Amino acid sequence: MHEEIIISGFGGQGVLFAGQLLAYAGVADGLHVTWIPSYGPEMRGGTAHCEVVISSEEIGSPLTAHPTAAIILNSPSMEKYEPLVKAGGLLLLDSSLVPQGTTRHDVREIALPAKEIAAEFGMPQAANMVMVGALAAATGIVRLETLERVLKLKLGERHAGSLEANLRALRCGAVSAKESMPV
Amino acid sequence: MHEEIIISGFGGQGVLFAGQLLAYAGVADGLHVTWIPSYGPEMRGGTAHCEVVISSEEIGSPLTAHPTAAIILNSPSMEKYEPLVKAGGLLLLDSSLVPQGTTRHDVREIALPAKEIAAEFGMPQAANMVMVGALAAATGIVRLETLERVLKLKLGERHAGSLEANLRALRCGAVSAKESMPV
Amino acid sequence: MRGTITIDENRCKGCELCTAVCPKHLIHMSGSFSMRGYHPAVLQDPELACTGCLLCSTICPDSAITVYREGRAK
Amino acid sequence: MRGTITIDENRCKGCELCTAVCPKHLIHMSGSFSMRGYHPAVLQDPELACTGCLLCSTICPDSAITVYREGRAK
Amino acid sequence: MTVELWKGNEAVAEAAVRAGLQAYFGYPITPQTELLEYLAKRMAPLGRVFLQAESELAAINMVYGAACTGARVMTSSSSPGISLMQEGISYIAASGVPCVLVDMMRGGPGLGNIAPSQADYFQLVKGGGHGDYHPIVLAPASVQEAADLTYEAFDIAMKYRSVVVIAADGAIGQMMEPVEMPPMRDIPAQDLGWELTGARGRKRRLVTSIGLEPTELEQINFRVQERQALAQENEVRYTERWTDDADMVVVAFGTAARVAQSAVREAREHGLRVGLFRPISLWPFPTEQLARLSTRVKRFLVVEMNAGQMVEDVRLAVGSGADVSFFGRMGGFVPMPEEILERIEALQPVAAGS
Amino acid sequence: MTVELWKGNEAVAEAAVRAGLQAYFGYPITPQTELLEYLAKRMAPLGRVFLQAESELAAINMVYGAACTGARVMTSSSSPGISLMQEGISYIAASGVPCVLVDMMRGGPGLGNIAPSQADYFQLVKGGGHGDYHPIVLAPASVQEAADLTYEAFDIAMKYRSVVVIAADGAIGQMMEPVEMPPMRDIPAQDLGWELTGARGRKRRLVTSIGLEPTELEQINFRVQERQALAQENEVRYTERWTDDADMVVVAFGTAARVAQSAVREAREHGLRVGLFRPISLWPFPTEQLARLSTRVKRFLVVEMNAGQMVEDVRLAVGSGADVSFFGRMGGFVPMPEEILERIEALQPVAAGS
Amino acid sequence: MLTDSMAVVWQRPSSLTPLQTHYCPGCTHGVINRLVAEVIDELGIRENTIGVAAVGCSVFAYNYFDCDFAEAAHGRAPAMATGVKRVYPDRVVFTYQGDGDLASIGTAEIVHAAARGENITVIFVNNAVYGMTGGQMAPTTLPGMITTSSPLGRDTHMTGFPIRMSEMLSTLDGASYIVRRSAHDPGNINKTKKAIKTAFQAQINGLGFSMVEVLAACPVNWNMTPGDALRFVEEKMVPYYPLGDFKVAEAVKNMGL
Amino acid sequence: MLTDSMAVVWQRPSSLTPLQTHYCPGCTHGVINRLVAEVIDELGIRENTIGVAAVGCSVFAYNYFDCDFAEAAHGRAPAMATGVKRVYPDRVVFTYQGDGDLASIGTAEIVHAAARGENITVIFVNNAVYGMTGGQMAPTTLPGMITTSSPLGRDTHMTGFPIRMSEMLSTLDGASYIVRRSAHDPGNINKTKKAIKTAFQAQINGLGFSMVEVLAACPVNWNMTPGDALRFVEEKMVPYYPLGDFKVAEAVKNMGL
Ligand SMILES: Cc1ncc(C[n+]2csc(CCOP(=O)(O)OP(=O)(O)O)c2C)c(N)n1
Ligand SMILES: Cc1ncc(C[n+]2csc(CCOP(=O)(O)OP(=O)(O)O)c2C)c(N)n1
Ligand code: SF4
Ligand code: SF4
Ligand code: SF4
Ligand code: SF4
Repeated sequence: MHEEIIISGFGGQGVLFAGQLLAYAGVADGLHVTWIPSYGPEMRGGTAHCEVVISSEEIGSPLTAHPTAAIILNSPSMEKYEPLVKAGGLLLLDSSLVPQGTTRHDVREIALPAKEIAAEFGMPQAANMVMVGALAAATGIVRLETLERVLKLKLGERHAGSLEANLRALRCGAVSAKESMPV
Repeated sequence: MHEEIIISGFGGQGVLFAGQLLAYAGVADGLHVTWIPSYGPEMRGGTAHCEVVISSEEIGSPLTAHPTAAIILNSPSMEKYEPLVKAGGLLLLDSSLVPQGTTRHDVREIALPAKEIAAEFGMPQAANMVMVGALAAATGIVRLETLERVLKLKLGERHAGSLEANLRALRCGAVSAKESMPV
Repeated sequence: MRGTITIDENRCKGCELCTAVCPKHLIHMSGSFSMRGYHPAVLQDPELACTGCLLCSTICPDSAITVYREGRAK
Repeated sequence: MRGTITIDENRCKGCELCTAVCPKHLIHMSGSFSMRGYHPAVLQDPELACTGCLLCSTICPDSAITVYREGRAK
Repeated sequence: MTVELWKGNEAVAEAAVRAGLQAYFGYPITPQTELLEYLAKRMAPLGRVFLQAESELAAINMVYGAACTGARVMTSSSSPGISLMQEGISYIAASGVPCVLVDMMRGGPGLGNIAPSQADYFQLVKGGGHGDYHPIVLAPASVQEAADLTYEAFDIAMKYRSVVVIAADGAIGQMMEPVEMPPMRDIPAQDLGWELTGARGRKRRLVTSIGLEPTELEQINFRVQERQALAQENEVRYTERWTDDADMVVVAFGTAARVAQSAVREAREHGLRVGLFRPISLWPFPTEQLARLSTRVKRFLVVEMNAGQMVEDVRLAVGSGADVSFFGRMGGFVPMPEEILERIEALQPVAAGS
Repeated sequence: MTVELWKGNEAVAEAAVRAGLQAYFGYPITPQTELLEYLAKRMAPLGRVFLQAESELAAINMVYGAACTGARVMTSSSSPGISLMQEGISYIAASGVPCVLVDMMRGGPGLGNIAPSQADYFQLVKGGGHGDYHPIVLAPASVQEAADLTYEAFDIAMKYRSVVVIAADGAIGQMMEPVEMPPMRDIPAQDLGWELTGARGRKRRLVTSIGLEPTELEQINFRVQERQALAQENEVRYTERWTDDADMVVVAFGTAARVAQSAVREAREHGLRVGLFRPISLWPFPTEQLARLSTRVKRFLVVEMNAGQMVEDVRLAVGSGADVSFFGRMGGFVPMPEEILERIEALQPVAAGS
Repeated sequence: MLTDSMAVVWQRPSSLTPLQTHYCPGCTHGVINRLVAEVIDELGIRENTIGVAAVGCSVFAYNYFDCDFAEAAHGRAPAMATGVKRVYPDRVVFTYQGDGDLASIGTAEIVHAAARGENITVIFVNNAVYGMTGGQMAPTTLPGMITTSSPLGRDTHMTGFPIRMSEMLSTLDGASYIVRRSAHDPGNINKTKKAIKTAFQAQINGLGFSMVEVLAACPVNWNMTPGDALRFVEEKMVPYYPLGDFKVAEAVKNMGL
Repeated sequence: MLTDSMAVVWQRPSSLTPLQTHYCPGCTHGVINRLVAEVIDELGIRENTIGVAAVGCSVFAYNYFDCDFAEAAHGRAPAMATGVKRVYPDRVVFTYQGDGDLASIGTAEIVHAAARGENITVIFVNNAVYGMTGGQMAPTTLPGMITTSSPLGRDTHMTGFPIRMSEMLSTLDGASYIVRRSAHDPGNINKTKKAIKTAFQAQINGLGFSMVEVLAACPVNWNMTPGDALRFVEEKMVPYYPLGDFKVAEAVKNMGL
């Protein structure tokens, strides 16, 4: 098992936290993980991204030129990362924010209106969780239960209020991803 | 022909100039020469010294641990350099300032009351020239004529007034050295 | 004096500073994203109240605003 | 007040500053060299004029001067 | 013991705190800044010293001062900041006071960029300052190892009265990995015999790097050389993997070694008899170990994130009997496993079975 | 042409002036100070720039600024001052602007002393600053050669858009030797295509060392590497003496080489077949030339005024097929010919006749 | 509504390149960059000017000005500018530096450029933090101000007091024009521009070292909206860093600008 | 004539080691070294004091004081002292620096030590030249003064004006005691000593950064007799560098020394 995941969007969309959640879940599932954010003046442009590697083997580079999966939360990110995803890899789009679909035929695309889905629970910021849930379901790299457990742990103390909505977003993402997958 | 000469005394005794004169004469006589002064905070202590190497061969180190000749212009210098002179080497003392003679039997000692000699020409500061003249005579490393020519050149412009006394000091040193040498 | 402004949507970073300095409150933020991910400022001046006073262009950190005035060539 | 000084010949560097500050002109430079090559200062006070005023010891850069006074233990 | 995700910079900082760090002086620079920021939070509540210096130059000289007292002190920076510290490092080395220095290397030369790099190898390992000295240089390849080496670094610095450098890079500083943090240590006060504390009831002490007379300065140098010789005996660290039957070995350190390991693993899967040798101590360099290996292995590929620096030490170690190739990326690129694999395959046509 | 006695520091200064030096920035430090003092007198009457900077750090950055204009610029210092310049040198190297740097090395590490030393070899040759770069390093062994190399240094710096270092030491800086000064040159103004002059009638230009994206910075590095490769092809300098029939060769540079020559001459007189190889360019190092020599000669003795720095490059050059010994003095000692002779004799029992 | 009878009264100065800046939304660097460009335009010196960019958020300023530029090492811009200016005394040379750059690591270089009366112009942008590296404490950070390296607020007991660079540098005889302005509202922005123009003119007239300190906002690292950030400048920074002319040499006064 | 009834009223302070100094004849460093030693004696802090020597003629001061000492890199003594003091806030830490060291290469470190209100004492010996390296121009060299690097006299047009460090540093809120004294005659030497004592006492009381600038002579590099050199201090230096108290914090005044 080995996934190299890029999560990319604007600042404020919870990109970094989504990646950390995946990484924590990976650890909890007994896997090797690395997480690395964009850093330094790159942040300036208003974009944010991070790379997460989860693997059953020791991990080499925490950076990836060709992700096996990408969570794309805005159009500039789509432009940048669509061509980079590995053949056979997964493109996960928030279709509320990224209207254009992929033109590639060698990748799996799952487009979910994540922001809208999350908005249904009154928490559009939880769109990142929708995507994480979807990624987990689509790749199986970490278990949904683990994600939920870790999310409780991480949000537990300070953000208990938003926990329920985030959990629902996670689950909803997982379900939607499964639905949109060719069986 | 190869001489490694140390000249050492207090600041103000013309130690550095004496060395340069020898070096210039060496060049004029077609020899290889190096001249190097004591430098930096060492100067502080009020002492000054320089090392001159004159040789018919290319010169290795401009510094010498065991000079073949030493011109000694004060007592501290005597203490420091007397033991270092090479066996068979030459110790040239200004006996007006360095009362003690050498206790070594493996070096040639020439002790001249250089300051007094120079004072006779009304120029006690020319003691350094007495010593240089003596060294030239005793070692033959440079010719007296060359020294005189070079001295004229160097003093010529600015210090014409003192030239005559310095020339006499040179010559007098040479004569005295010859006299004091075992024939 | 009558004036108006144009705002370069590609330069505007949506900082909202111009909205605050406009004495006539003519500048508002767009609801939609620009290509660079900002909500750009737009002039809403139905009554042609803009005087071309230069306050917005002066405060704009991105030189996104060009200011025009009636009859007064620069 | 009667006083006197001693000058440590081995410390004195012959700078002559003490000679200039002594209000009684009691300090003079020796004609001979010290071991370190300086002409050291010496007190010449035949009339016991020194008051132990501390001026010489204050200006001396080498703390070469010790000052004494009559009857006054430190 | 619990495993937590730690960011490299913060893991190093926390490990230092647990190792008894008493004073930290630093200056912000990407990609090291979180280290400073973490300690800004962490030190004061423990009653320990945190101070942001006016520059790296000031920071290293504050470290120098604090180190003179025998305290456990540290500074951290990234490449350009390390260049500014070279004079200070030379002074510290000459004076024989211990300290720990972290370099989260970034792309150079010049202002360069903030991406990961290994191009400070020469400056750190050969001694980028004037005079004869080598800091002890330890290069972690993971966040866990960065924490562990930092934890040890203070004792090593004390033991050899040396500068110990943690030589990592932007990737290790910035990434999160699971870490088992070593426990908090209590550092008992001890009389080291040389530290400045005020000359109460003893003869005054002096920390200096001057030897005006060559004989004195030679003595200072002899002491430095002696301590270094001792470190060379005791502090060589490295790991080997798949080298037993290898007929070709990849040599790499730090982040480059992680990537190399992926490549070597894959090569193995392709049936190639390739091994990996990872120096952890860049100084003292595992010269003997590589030399021993080279009696058997005749092909080496050195992979670095620079134009070829450690490769010189590898060549010195294995001698001209073995063939040493180099692959490097400059400019802040972390090489990709595929690139390395390609080089391996180009150099290593012998499959395991054949 | 007349031969005059020149002090090394002043000879270097005068040679620079004659080579067209337009601007000098420096800071006093023994044993280099006379160079600065000489130019303080010499430059102003010629209408050229002399400025004493507030520090070596400022000096190298003034040099950086002046070099951006395409002017012929120089600074000089001695070991601790050179350490302070490392960041600046790295920036200059990355930006590809030419300049000349003189290092009159003194005893280190730390404040050390002011006696002659060669312990900055690593810092100068390997690149004491961060990132991948090598200055071109030229090591004179006499005052004449110091003047000659300085005279040439400016053209070399321009040609390779590189930092050129004159690597000498306190002995060469302080001593007087006979020198035939090269003639005064007129430097015609020329358009170099990159220098900053104000964007009159042309597109604006930029001198920078940034490449925020690794691809950009890699390009910068490729350019640096290309220029270096060119210098490696063209700028290797060395002298050989008595190597034709030698079965042992002493390798030394600068002042150490002078002393070694005395020792080798004496060894020859004793009938020993010893030669002398003197690298003049320390970077690019005469690697091939030594390698060629090592096909014949199997014993080398490297003599340096340090703990053993160039010896690594000699070992890299001659490979493990030859036996390389080292003799060095630290702390500001210039070795004596007798000491070297002793080592030669210990290593070289074969007399010429036998 | 733009009609045919309307004419442009303000547009991007031509000394700015068309590039979009990388500054955060609402960052005052954009304003101050522009003011410098306007002054260069108005003085007609674009082709005679060489800029020196410092390390900080404004590092890429060299991409925004349409004139020759060099990029300095962190803090060393005044030294680099000195190198340029000494070779070309008739070019207009300016540095553009942040407060971390100028008031912290580059203290020695700015003090000595001023003391030498180096005939350069310094634009000093004081936003009370290190912007580029993510908002650490600067020597100019206000007492009590929270930054990433003073998480409990700047503790003057441990870290001392902010440096008022203009006041400090104006003690130097070599400095000819040293003023502090602020960029927190249009009126002050206009005053800032006037000061920048005076500073450049002083250089052109050969009058020696000139510096304009501009109080500025770093909304991102202050964790404020751009609007709040400008209010912070006005309400907190100006009281600590009084606006005014700290040194105006007679010769500068006599320029009659 | 020394008689039995006489007692010592002044002798070498016991905080000076018996070593002979390497200073030139008539060098004021000797006087100022001694004053510091006297103050250390009088305050009884020898065993609690850690000195930091700077690079300059006073570099070997560490051999002359009978207390713990560290030797700093050129200009960095205040940073080094900061390191020592932060670890040992209850030790008395002082630096002893020349004007090349403090006002030139070490400008950033002294400014920031003062700005931080670092609780150390700085003895700043201003002799208007670089002594150690043979008399080059310092930032403190008087206009027109001939030095080995300003052979025609300091040209203010090319090299600017002397820096008055005390005045400059006293603009910093962190500094608590900054005064200038002179060592050119016994009266001024006594005042200097008093100031040094106040500075140390301020540190002992935890009041922050204190500095005593002492105008001094370098007869050798000025090419004067020691006597003439002191007259030069009085007649030329004092007018340019006025003696006085530039910053005396309330708390220092209240020490009532
Ligand atoms: C020698 C060195 N040290 C540190 C850095 C990291 N660094 C880059 S910009 C900066 C400070 C920026 O702050 P400031 O000067 O206030 O400018 P701003 O970004 O706020 O505009 C620092 C510390 C560097 N590039 N070089
Ligand atoms: C980095 C560095 N640069 C230069 C020097 C050389 N140097 C030694 S002392 C000194 C200046 C001394 O002048 P000052 O501080 O005024 O003290 P003084 O000797 O006059 O008492 C210099 C430049 C050095 N040791 N280190
Ligand atoms: S103590 Fe006073 S009177 Fe006595 S010698 Fe000294 S200066 Fe003169
Ligand atoms: S002041 Fe001191 S050193 Fe100078 S002459 Fe007098 S006793 Fe000697
Ligand atoms: S970090 Fe601050 S100073 Fe930098 S661009 Fe953003 S707002 Fe401006
Ligand atoms: S050179 Fe000057 S400062 Fe140095 S010891 Fe001599 S007189 Fe004193």
